[in-house]
Formats: sequence, C-alpha cells, structure tokens
Amino acid sequence: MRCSPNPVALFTPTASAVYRGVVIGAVVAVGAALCAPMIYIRTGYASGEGDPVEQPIEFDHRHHVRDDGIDCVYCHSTVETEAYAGIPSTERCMGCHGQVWPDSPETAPLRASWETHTPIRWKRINALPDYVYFHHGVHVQAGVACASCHGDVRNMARVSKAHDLSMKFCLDCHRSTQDSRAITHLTTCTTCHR
Amino acid sequence: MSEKLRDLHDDVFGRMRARGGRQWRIAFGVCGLFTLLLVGSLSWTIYKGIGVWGTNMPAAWAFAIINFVWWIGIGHAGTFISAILYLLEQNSWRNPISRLTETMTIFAVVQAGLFPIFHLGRPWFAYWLFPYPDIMGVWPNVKSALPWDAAAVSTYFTVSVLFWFTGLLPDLASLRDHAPTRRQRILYGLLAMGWRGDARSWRHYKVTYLMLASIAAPLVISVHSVVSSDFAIGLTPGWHTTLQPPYFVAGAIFSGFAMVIVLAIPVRFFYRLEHVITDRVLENCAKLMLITGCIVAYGYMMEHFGAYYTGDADERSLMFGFHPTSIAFWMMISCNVLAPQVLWLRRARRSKVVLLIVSLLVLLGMWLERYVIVVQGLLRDQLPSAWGNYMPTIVDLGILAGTLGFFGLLFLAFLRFMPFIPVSELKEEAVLE
Amino acid sequence: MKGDLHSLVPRVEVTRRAALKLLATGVAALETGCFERPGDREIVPYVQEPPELRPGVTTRYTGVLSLDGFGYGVIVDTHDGRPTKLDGNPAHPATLGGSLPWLQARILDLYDPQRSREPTMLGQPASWAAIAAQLRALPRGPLWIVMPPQTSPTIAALLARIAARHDLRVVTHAPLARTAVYRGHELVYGRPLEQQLDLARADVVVALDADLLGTGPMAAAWSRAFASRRKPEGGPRSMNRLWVAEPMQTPTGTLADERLPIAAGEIAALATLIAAEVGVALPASLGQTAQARLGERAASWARHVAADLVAHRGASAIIAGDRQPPVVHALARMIDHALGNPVVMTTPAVLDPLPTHGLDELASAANPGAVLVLDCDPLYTAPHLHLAGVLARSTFSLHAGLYANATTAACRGHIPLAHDLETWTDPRALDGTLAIGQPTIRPRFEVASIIDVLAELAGVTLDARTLVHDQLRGQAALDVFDTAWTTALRTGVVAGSAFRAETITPTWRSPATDALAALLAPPPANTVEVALAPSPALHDGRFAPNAWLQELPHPITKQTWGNAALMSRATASALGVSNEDLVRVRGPVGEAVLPALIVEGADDHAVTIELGHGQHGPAIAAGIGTDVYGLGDAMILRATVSKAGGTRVVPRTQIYMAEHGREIAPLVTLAAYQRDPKLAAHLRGDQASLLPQGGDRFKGVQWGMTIDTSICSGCSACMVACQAENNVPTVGPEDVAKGRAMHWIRIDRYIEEERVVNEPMLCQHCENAPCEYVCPVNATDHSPDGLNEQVYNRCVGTRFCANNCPYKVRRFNWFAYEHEDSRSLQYNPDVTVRSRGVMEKCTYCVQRIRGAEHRAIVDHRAIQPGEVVTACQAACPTGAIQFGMLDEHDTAFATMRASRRRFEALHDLGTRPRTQYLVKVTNPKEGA
Amino acid sequence: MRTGIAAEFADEATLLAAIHRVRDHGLTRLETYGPVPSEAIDLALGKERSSLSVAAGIGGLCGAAGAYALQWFLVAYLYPIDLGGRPPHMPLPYLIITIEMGFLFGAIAVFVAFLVACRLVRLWDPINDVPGFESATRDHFWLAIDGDDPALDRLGDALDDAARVAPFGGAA
Repeated sequence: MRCSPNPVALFTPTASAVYRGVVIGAVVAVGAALCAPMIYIRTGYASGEGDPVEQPIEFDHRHHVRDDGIDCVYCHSTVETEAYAGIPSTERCMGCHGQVWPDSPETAPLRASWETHTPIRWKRINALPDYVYFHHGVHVQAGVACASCHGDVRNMARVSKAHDLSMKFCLDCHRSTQDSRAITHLTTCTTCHR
Repeated sequence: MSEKLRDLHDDVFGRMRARGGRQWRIAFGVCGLFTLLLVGSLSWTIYKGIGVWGTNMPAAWAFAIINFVWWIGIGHAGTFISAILYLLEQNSWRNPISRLTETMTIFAVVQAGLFPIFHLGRPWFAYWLFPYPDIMGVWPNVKSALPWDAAAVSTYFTVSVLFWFTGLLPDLASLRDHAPTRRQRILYGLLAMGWRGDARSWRHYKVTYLMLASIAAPLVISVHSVVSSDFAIGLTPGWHTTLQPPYFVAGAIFSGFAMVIVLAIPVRFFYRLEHVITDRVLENCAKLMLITGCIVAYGYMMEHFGAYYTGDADERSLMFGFHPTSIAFWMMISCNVLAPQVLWLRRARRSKVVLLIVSLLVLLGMWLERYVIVVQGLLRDQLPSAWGNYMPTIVDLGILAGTLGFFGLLFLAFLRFMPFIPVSELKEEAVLE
Repeated sequence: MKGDLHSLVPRVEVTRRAALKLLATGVAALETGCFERPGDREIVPYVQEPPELRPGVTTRYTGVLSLDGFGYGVIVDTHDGRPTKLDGNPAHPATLGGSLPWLQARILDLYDPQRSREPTMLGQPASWAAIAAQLRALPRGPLWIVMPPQTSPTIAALLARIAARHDLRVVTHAPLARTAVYRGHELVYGRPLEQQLDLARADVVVALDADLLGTGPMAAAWSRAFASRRKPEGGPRSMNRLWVAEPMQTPTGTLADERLPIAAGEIAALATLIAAEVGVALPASLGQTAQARLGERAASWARHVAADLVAHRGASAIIAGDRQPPVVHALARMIDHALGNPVVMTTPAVLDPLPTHGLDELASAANPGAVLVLDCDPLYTAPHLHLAGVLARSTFSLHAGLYANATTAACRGHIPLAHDLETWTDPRALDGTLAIGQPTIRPRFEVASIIDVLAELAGVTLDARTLVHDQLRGQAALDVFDTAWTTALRTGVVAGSAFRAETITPTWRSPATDALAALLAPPPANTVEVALAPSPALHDGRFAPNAWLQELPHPITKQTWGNAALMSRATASALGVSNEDLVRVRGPVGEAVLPALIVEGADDHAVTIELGHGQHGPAIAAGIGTDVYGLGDAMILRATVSKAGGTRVVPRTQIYMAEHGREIAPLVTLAAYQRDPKLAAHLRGDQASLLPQGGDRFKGVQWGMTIDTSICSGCSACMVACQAENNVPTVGPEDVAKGRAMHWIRIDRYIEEERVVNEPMLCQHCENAPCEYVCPVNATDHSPDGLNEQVYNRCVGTRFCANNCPYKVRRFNWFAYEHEDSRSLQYNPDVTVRSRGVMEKCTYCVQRIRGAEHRAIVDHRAIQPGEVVTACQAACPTGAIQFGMLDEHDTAFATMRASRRRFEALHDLGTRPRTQYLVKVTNPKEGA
Repeated sequence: MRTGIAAEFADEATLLAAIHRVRDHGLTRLETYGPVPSEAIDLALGKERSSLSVAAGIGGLCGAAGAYALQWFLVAYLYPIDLGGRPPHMPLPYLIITIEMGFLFGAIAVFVAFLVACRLVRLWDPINDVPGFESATRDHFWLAIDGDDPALDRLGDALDDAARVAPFGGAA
C-alpha cells in the first residue's frame, strides 16, 4: 500500500539539503572572510610592487646608469653618509644637461624648473611610514647594495617599487646578518621606531 | 505516565507561550532606550577618544575594567548551576532554572566582552591581541594577562553557548512539532537542526551534555582566576597578591547567584511558574549566596591580614589608611558582608522581598568591590608624588547603565521567543521519579 | 657657519610637513600594515642646493634671546631650515650652556599661531612700508618711546640719532627691572653700578629674598657656579653653605642649608642686624630698631649668619632680591665690604639704569605728541596709570609686539614684532658681554624688530644686519673685521666685550640711613604683607601665550595654568580657608580675588602672589589666573586679605608632597654623611629574584642616567627642554586637573618640616621593567643597550603598563593632542608625533642615541663618552642630570655613578632602574 | 531512500514490550523515538553507551598541544622580544592559554562529533512524513523498523498493541 505524504510535513528533502548546504557554507564563509585580508596584504597589488609611476620628467635610469655608467652616488650624493639618499637638485641635472640635450623636449621641464626657480615635484616610489626611521648611510656602510631594497633600478625605464618594504622585509634582512634570532641592536624596536 | 508527560509539556510550554503583553513591551522598550544610550556613549568614545571617560593617571583603568569584571562575575552562576550542579546531580532544583541562568551567563559575558575592546586607546587594533600572521612579524605577548583574558573569556563564552544550545535542541524540537503557527514551527525547526529524539541521538546527547558540563565546570573556576591575574601579576599595592583568584571566583559566584535570584523571582511571578521554580529552588540559591558571601568576607579579612603580616608599607597604608575610596569600601562591606547575614534565617530565605533586596545589595556591593580593587590601589601607588583622584564622567555612567539595558533587552527577547524552562529535562526527571 | 639664511628656502620642509600631517592625523591604514602606494607622496628637491644644509641633518647656529634687555646666548638647532630646539650657548656668560624654562620655550613662540600676523593702522590692515613711511615723516617734536631696558649698542646709537631729530623721551618700563639694585648701589657708590657675582668662590652665600638660582639675568650661570661648590665627596671646602631668608619658598630656598621664612618687608631689618653684627658702621639706633622689629628666631638667625660670614671672611656673597628696596642692596654691599669679599663692580649693561623718564610722566603729559610702545604692555603692567588716555591724546601712537595685547587696542598702529630668531640683534649680558643675534629663519609674515623701528625714526635706511654689523665694526677695517665678525657669529659671543671691573669702595651716607630708618618703621596695623613675585614661567606675563610655560608645573606649588594666593598653613587657617578657596586681596590701589594655596615653608606673615596672569589675550592666556598688577605699584605691599567665598580649581601636577614613611627621597647632613658614607648602601644593588639575572642579556654599550638631588633646584628647565625635543603636547588646565599632564620628566617635590628634596622623575628604564611584561602586544620592551622602548605605532592603548609602572612616569594620549597648525613646524622630525590612544614616556632621547650610533658607523669609529646628551641633561643649569655609558671613565657621569650616595628609587621592588639618584646632602651650621 | 514501518506507543513500558517481541521475531534494524532519553530502551535495543567522550579527549589534547607549540614558536622562537628580563620560553604563563585552548577545542570537537553522530543538520527524514509522528517530542514513543530488515516478513503480531502502525518512506 502507498503511504500518503504527511500533509503537515514541515520540510521537504530538498529543503533539508539546502539547509545543510547553507550551514556548512556559512562556516566556510566566515573562515574565508578572515583569511582574505591576510592574503590580500601579501599581494603586489596591495604594496604597489612593480607598477611604474609617471614622473614629471621622463627620467630613464637605464640611459644614465647602464648606458652612461653614472654611479648612483653622483646624483644621490648623501646616500653614503646621511639618512636621506638625496634627490639631485635641478642645478645638478643642469650641470650635465646644460650641454647634453640642451634643447631636447624631454629635458624641457628641467630647464623650466631652472629658469622659473621652481622645484621639480617627483613622485615618491619607495616610502616608509613616518614612524619608521631609515638611515641610508648606515646601510650603505654596512655593505647593503642599493638593489637589495630598490631592485634593479639600472634596468628600469620608469622606477617602480621592487619590494613591499614591510616590517617583515626589513627584519628578514636584519636577522640574516646574525646567526640567531635573538634580539640585537639590529632587531630591537628603537632601531627603526622612535 | 504519558499523561504526566503530556500535562507537564502542555502546562510549561503553555505558560512560556503566554505573551508578556503590555508589561513585557514596556520593559522591552525601556531596555531598548538604554541600549541606544550604550550605542551613543560608545560611539562618542570612539569619536573623541577615551579622554571622555574619567580615567587618568594614576587611575588608568577604572569604570570599563570594573564593569568588565562585574559582568564576567555575574556570568559565573549560570554555568556553575547548569554544569557543576549537573555533575553533582542536583537536578531536582537545578533543572528549573538551568536554562534561565545559562542564558544569563551568555548575555552577561556579551556585556563584559564589550569593555576590553572599547577601553583600548585604539580599539580598531584590538585584533592585535590574537596571533594572526601579520606582515610585521610581531606577535602578541602571552606573558601578559590580557591575552590570557582574551583566551579565557572567549573560551568560556563559546563553551557556554555550545552547552546551552545542546540543551536547547530537544525543546526546540518540541516547539517545531507543537508550536501553534506554521511559521513558528518552521523557524524552530531550522533551529532544532532536525532533532527527532531517536534513541541513538539521545545516547550521544547524554554523553555530549556530560562532556560539555565537565568542560564547563573547571572553566567556571578558571575564567575568573585568569581575570584576577590582570591584577595579581601587577605591582600595584592591593593588586599584587596570590589571594586574588579564589577571592575573585567566590565573589563572582556570589554576585552571579544574586543576579539569578533577581531574574528568577519576577520571571516565576509573571509567568505563573511558582510550581516549577519553587521556593526551594530560590532558597537553595540563597544558601549558596550566603556561603559564597562568607568566603568573600574571609577574602577581605585575609587581604588585610596579609597587608599587616607582610609589613609592606604601601599595602599597609592602603589597607588601613583613609582614602578617597574608603566610603566605597565601607559600603561594600555592608552590602557584601552584613546584608547576606539575614539569610541565616529561614523566614528571610523564604521571603521574596528580602531575597530581592539582599540580592540587589549584593550586586551593588560586588560592583563596589571591583571599584575598590581597581581604583584604590592605583590612586595610592608606591610614589606619593603620583597619588591622585578619580571621578567618573557622564559617559562612564551612560555605558554602565547602557550595558544593563542591553542585557535586559537580550534577556527579555529570550523569554519571549525561546523555551526558558528546559522542559525535556523536566520530563526526564518526571520519568525517573 | 655662515650667518645669513635668507637664501635658504627650506623646500624639503614641504614633504616633512606633509609627512608630519599625515602622521599627526594618525592614518590607521598605515599602521594596520597597509602600504602607501607609489606616488602617494612627493619628493621636492632643491633647485639650487644651499651650501650648508643637508636634508634631515641638524644644523646648529648661534643666537641670542633678550629678556628685559639682557642677552642670553643660545644654540639653535635647525632641521631643514626650521629652528626646532634652543639650548644655552656654553660660551655665553649668562647661560654657560644651561637653560631656563622660558629660554627653552621661546622656540614655540616662533611658530605660535596666536602671534599677530599683519601690521595695522587705525584698525585697518597696513603694510610695514606704509608705517615706516609714517615713522620717517613724524613731525619734529615730543616723541615718547616706551620699551623694556635695552643693552644693545646699536639701539643706543640709533636713540642718539633720534634724539637729534626729535624731542625724545625714552621711558624704560619693565615691571621686573632691576632699578632698585642700581639705586641701592648709587646710595653707597655714588653712581649706579652692577655687581658681578662669582658664586664659585663663595664659601658662604646669603640670599636675602633673592631667588638667585631661579630668576634673574644670570640665574643659569649662577646655578652652574653654585653647583660647582656642592660636591660632598670633595675636600673640606668643596661644599659651600647657603643661607636663605624669604617669604615664600623658591628654587633657591629648596637648596638652602639654613632657611628662614620671613616677610619680605622684614628683610631690611634682618640685613641691618647682620650688617651690625659683622661690623658695618651704622648708627646704633638702627641696630636696635631692627632688633626690636625682628622676632627672636629671625634675630638669632641673623646672628648665626653673621658668625658664619665672619668665620669665612673674604669668601662669602650676600645677595638681596631685585624687589628689595635700594637701601637693602646698599647694606649688602656694605656687608661685603666689611667682610673684605672680592666684590666686582662694573657699569650696568642697561642703557639707562636709573630711568630718566617714568611712565607716570608720560601718563600726565598734556600733549604727548607721538608715543611708541615697543615690546611691552604698559596698559596691563601699569593699570593704575590709565595710559589709554594719553595714548588717545597723542598725535601718533604705535605698538610693536609679538602678540596683540591690551596696549595694542589703545594704539593707532600695530606692527608685529620680530622674534629674536627672526632678526639681527646685539644685546649685552649682565656682565657686558656682547653677542650677535642672527636670524635663523625667514619671518613667516611681515614683522619689524625694535632696531627696524628705531632706524626708521632715526631716518636710517640701512637694514638691521648692516646696522649691527657696522656698529660692532666701528672703525675697524673691513678685511680685518670680517674674521672677527665670523668668529662672533660662530662662537655666539664677541670676545673681550665684557666690562672691566671698577676699583671703587662703598661708603655709607646719611641718605641711606634715612631710607633705612623709614623702612624700619613699623608697618600699618591690621594689614598683611602681600609680596608680588615674578612667575618662574611667565616672567612678568610676557610669556603668558606660551602653552608650554602655562602648563609648566610651578617649581614649588606644582600649579599649572594660573596663579594663586600662596600662604602658610597658619595663615590659611587664620583666614579660615583651605586649598582652592577664593580669597579677596585689597591692596593700596585695587583688589583681586583668587584661590588660596597652602605652601609648606611659607612665612606666616606674608602672602605671595605671582605676576603675569589674568590677561585678556591672546587666546590661551585669556582668563587664565588672576591679574594682580592692579593691587598697587610696588612689589611688596601691605594689604588686607579675607575669605571671598567660593572656590576655583587649581590644576596641580602633584598634590601630595610628603613621603609617608617611604624612603624615596633621602636627605642627610654633610656631617652625617661624612660619619657614615655607606648610608645609601641599602637603597641600591641586587634584589633576590626568581628570574635569571644578568647573563648575556646586556651586551655592548649600556646607557644610564644619574641625577644628583643635592643640586637640583627644581627650576624645571629640563621639563620644557624635553617637551621641545620630544614633541610632548600640552593638554590644558581641565586635563591637568584630571591628572593628564603629558610631561615625560617631572620634578617630584618632597617636603616635611624643613627638609625639601627635588627629585626629577622620568622613566627609570628598569632592567626588570614591570611595564614591559604586561603589554599584550609587545609595544614596550627592552633593548640590548638597556633602554625601555616604547613603540607608539604598535601600542593599542590598554594602559596596563601605566598601571604597573610604580614610578607613574607613563603618559597616555587621551585625546588627539597633536598640533596641525603652524606649531607643527616646531616638531622634531626625528621623533614620532604620537596620535590619539597611545602610551608614551621618556625614551632617554633615543633619537639622539641612535643618531650618534649612525654617525659613529658612518665615521667608522666607536661612540665617544659624552657624545650623547639628553635634552634634560643639556638644559640642566646645575648639571644635576648626567647621562652616559655605564662603562665610561673620567666623565661627570662616571664620577656621579661611582658616588657612594647613589640610590635607586623604590629599590625594594627589584626593578633595577638605570636611572639612579644621589642622596641629597645639606650643609647646615652646627647649632643654628 | 530509507523506508520502513513506524509504530506509536502510549508509553515506554508498552514500547519496551514491543521491542522485545520484535527482537524475538528476529528483527534487528530497529530505532525508537521518544521525548526523553531512556537507558531501558538502549538496553532493550542492545546498544552500548556512546563513545563521543573520545572526541572530547582528542580535541582537547590537540588544542592544548597546538596552543603550547604555537606560543613557543611565536614568542620564544620567531621573535624572542626581551620583556622585563623574562626568559623567552616561560612555561608557567604559556600554560594558561594552553589549558584554555584545551577546553575550547575539546568542547568544539565533542559538539561537532555530536552533530555528525546524530546525523543532525538534517531537517527531513522519511519518518517525519508519518502522520502524528510529532507526538514523539511530546509524550508518546515510536518504534521504527527498517524496510530492508531481512526478517521483516516475520514481524507478525509484534506490533499489535501499538496505538498506531504506519509505513513510511514510500512502498513497504
């Protein structure tokens, strides 16, 4: 004999399946929501790695460093001694470009800056938060190559960020110079935070 | 026998289903307003900074931490009753109020949980207290008592919820099958997750319930011991003592039972449940309140004895000197030590009015105790040059009142929509008799 | 160093300021670990690199600040062209490298958004050029110039040239001018002279109502000299003895070996008695009157002083306070003479020590002609003269000031005055030493200096630089002079410009006798003495707009933001008032209502009230405290004081000043210390501990600080220095009253009966720091070189560390206190500006430590002892604060660290603090 | 799809009797439903006590071990920051979170195991279609015999004193 389905039955088999799906799905979703930002922050997109920024002047490091063989320090003159590497003044650029390419369109903004005595406003590529104090001089003195943070600038048409420059990035390098993970003058907080 | 079950079922569910009507709506509305006050006060705090509170140097902790400890303490009786009394097979007077008190626990912990977050200078970084893989390579410091707190409180909350929900399943199933309207039956059905009362489920249910009970029982003790270490690991006079954990736990259960009585008396009155939540139940609660009260009194005694015995100058002057907080101290003594003494009298334990008054006094007294513990030591630290005063602001009071309202709001909602008497457990008892 | 900075436009500042802004607004995104995207910020290099300026590198220049005419040589730290910090110039006789609170705080005025920003004429915006034209075109005729005392030769020359064109009347007006001193010296020397003290040579110092270490043009230098004689470890003559008689305790009083609380009006009698005792030839009657007037205690005190002076003939100093009447100063010199003390008298540095014209003259002038009020506020400081009237009668009136004040409103024109760091000046120090003040920043708006104004009046078209330069050059040939000029700018002083000592002896004349007799006459009955005093922070009120100084706790009362009627416990109970109860003071001219404040060690017959408060503006000064200039036109008044009813909150940073049986600030007498040199042994050294101690935890350079409480006068210069160096915010009176002051270093004051100890309290950098292990997020931890580190960007603000710090030196940002206006230009770019909700505290100036380390690395060398100087250490005029490496030798720090007086505060807690103290030793006279 | 026969009983006693008869007839695939747990029924069905406690034990131990290991790894190994001279590896403070996590994971484990073992999170079961089955959560007891029970044909009169007998889950 056939059994008639219960007229007052609350749930159908489908409803049951859907419900189970929803419950399990909810649990998974919560987990995913927690992980998502941790993954995002590690992506180059978050840190802006490798996206070249348009500069007021189409300055190409390849010509100056690779082709003309100009040393980094010639322009970034305080990099070996001071906290700031030093961005060359218009005067310094004009030192060469007064004769070299004196009337090429690329260097027009440079000449304008020189004539109107208004500074060139470059876009900053590698920025650290203000509560981080970085001293170029000591790093260069310690034999850290420019490229280990700034990447292979000599082959960049437009400079782009080479590393995320996160605290972890700094710490990894600072730790690599010592054999243990113990706290030293290189890994204590006030090394960078004051 | 099945008549007995049927009568029990229809009677209790029937009374619980009884709509609160106007009184309920008014109470709910009032609590709603206070909840808005809470939201407002907290938003203002976030917007301006916790300078809008009365906290200062030296009293860098005050209302927020006091309220936190007070609410956590209240959260203790619930699990104590439902877990420890369950293990001690006190079901005859435990069952009728176990659901009420578990619920009270959960909602109290919700209130408590607000404070550790909102008292932070930068609450939006509260998650730094948890070990998540950040890109800074820095981790929480597990030698501090605050991560212990975070672990203890969240564990206690989770376990309490699981315990509570497991217990709810059979009753939710009953409502699924017997609630008046189809809509309700579907909703309760979703919550019941398909509980059918088959023998297999019952077998697993009994063991699971026992397991959760035996996990929750030590938690009751551990949570407030951990909370007390927020103070015990400190150098501050009046904080730095091994007495703290037992003293805190006793105080917590003390205030918890006070809150249970404060809630149970009106509930059984409005829902006409005197024959379920019997006088005997209340009396037993009163007795436990009396006992824990005595332990707390002993704690006060030992605190002072310790100060005297160690001869530590700071401790002594703190315990025996006169301070801005001394009034609070003596109020606390009269509420926590003197007031409960009337409960030695059977007639007092039987009188709802007396019980209510004593319980309210105890709740006040236990809040004052936390006030004295937190503020007094800070105001009278080792260096007299740094001694100061503390005065709460309107925002402080708003937040305290607000949490009371929010607690009431949740509790009233629970009474309205959930089986606040564990009928299936009552049935089980009935069958066993 | 090259002087002229005008070619240097600090362009990098653009990015710096943007950076500070960005941080100040506390961009949470940055801190959560999100990144700045490339291109979010700009780099703006120079067009032409200035020769002497490197981005991010501190450049130092010499400069001079003036106060009431006297010069105070300073070293100016500039970051990217912005002056950010001042310190005393070691080469300058007035500071010798030390500081005073106001000196440190002047840097804030430079960027104060409250400064008046544009010249006005008749209420309308005007230009300096227009006003200058009017000045040049002033009709010949009466011309009044009201200004503080001046010492500048350039100004002198200009005044001379003006006098040739106009009927010039210069009114030298400063409420705290030292006229009484010059009059006193005139009494006995026949002409006004200045005394040049050498406290280093004095075995006995007697201060009669004189706060010689706290206020006055030589306070910093004298403190240093005095401290050089407070070394208990040295030989027999290593420790001098300080006798202080004063109505209210002063920083000097806290260091006294023998102190007598006495009304300022009684000082004359006291001096007379001392003089008589040491054998000054005075009419006998005077001695008896003095005797009669003094109480027994005072009389015997005077005899003890005299005995001590006689015992140290030729090696003592007697100093009377500036506010004492002339004849007291005359007596002091007579005593010196009688004792054969080597007194050095010189011509005064101020141009007219005995003002030829008084304000009252001006006030009563029927048709005054033109009136110029330069750099002062007579309407506020001399209200009883009602100068508004005469200014209204004048044909032309101009006010030049840093701020718009009460006088500005009464004048037709106003020109913003140049800050000392914005212009060229050449003031003299008290001893006559010339210093050339050079501008270290281009003014942010149109300003004029006093020299500029006078030059216009004199019809001179040269700029201030040329005037000062030529004045100093005199007839010298340019090429010769150039090196001299450069040296003067580099060293900050003009070599050999100090005055020569006069050979002259004092003689007591009858006018002196009459003056003294008048003084010794009994005071009017049923009045009490009200002694007006300079505010240690606000001076005569000219610094009232400075938030740092307003919030600087008073060295004695610890009051901030305002003044009070300071009285002894006895006086208070006689009046039936207690702290913060309002009292009404009725002076000879006007009355004032202000809160009472009980001060231990105050005299029972005198109420002291400090000047400089209760102004009507600018903004932050408005309505703070009570103006008492209106009480009468003398510093020592007879008045009636009564309970007014009502109370007013007195925001104080320290309320409890007793030790309550704890051994926190020990004090011993020299004799006791010599008997038992080990008396501090139980307050230092290791404590039993369950934790592993020592081990290899601390490797390499270890930093520590030692503070000698014997020579800390509590002057509080260190507090302001710290504020300037570390971007420490001010919070305002309400929050101070709540206990939310932010100072990283404070001066705890403990006083019981006669024993006073000033104990600077800052982060102790405990090796076993209680604050560290309670932080849930590792925001405070320990560095291998022994610093207790605070990481603002990691702090979530649980404040557990503050609770657990037994020294209560941690400070919390209850609100967003950071500046976003022009004051942010003063921020030290090497120190993070803290945003809301984070904890902060003394870092031992870690930015200076790391900076020195970086320099050492770049130069391939080790850090040298004394290379790192903390801001508080640099500012301390007595050298009480010494900082250094624990393994140093033969340095001031090493010597102090080795002292047997060394102790650790709250030693019993086993925190092993790196900041340690030296027990205070006093040198009382046996039997006194 | 599961099928079978459901029988309703007024009280536990009659149910127990029925169970015994049914089992005497050699039927084994039985399940009962009722408003209260009953050891008597378990006994009659010949079921052992649940062993979910094992889950709690395992979960707890894993939680505790994991917590301690994590604390050591983060605080003592990855970045051993110097905090007031406390040694990086300090068992006493570590223990507190260890214990708490033990409890937490024990509880979660046993609860999840409970859901799985009871086949919960399942709103519908063929037996729900049996009219009047709701009484199982109120006052009555039900006995369900699985349709694929080999001895189903030998059922006979075993269910005679049932208040009601109905097939469920389609054909029987």
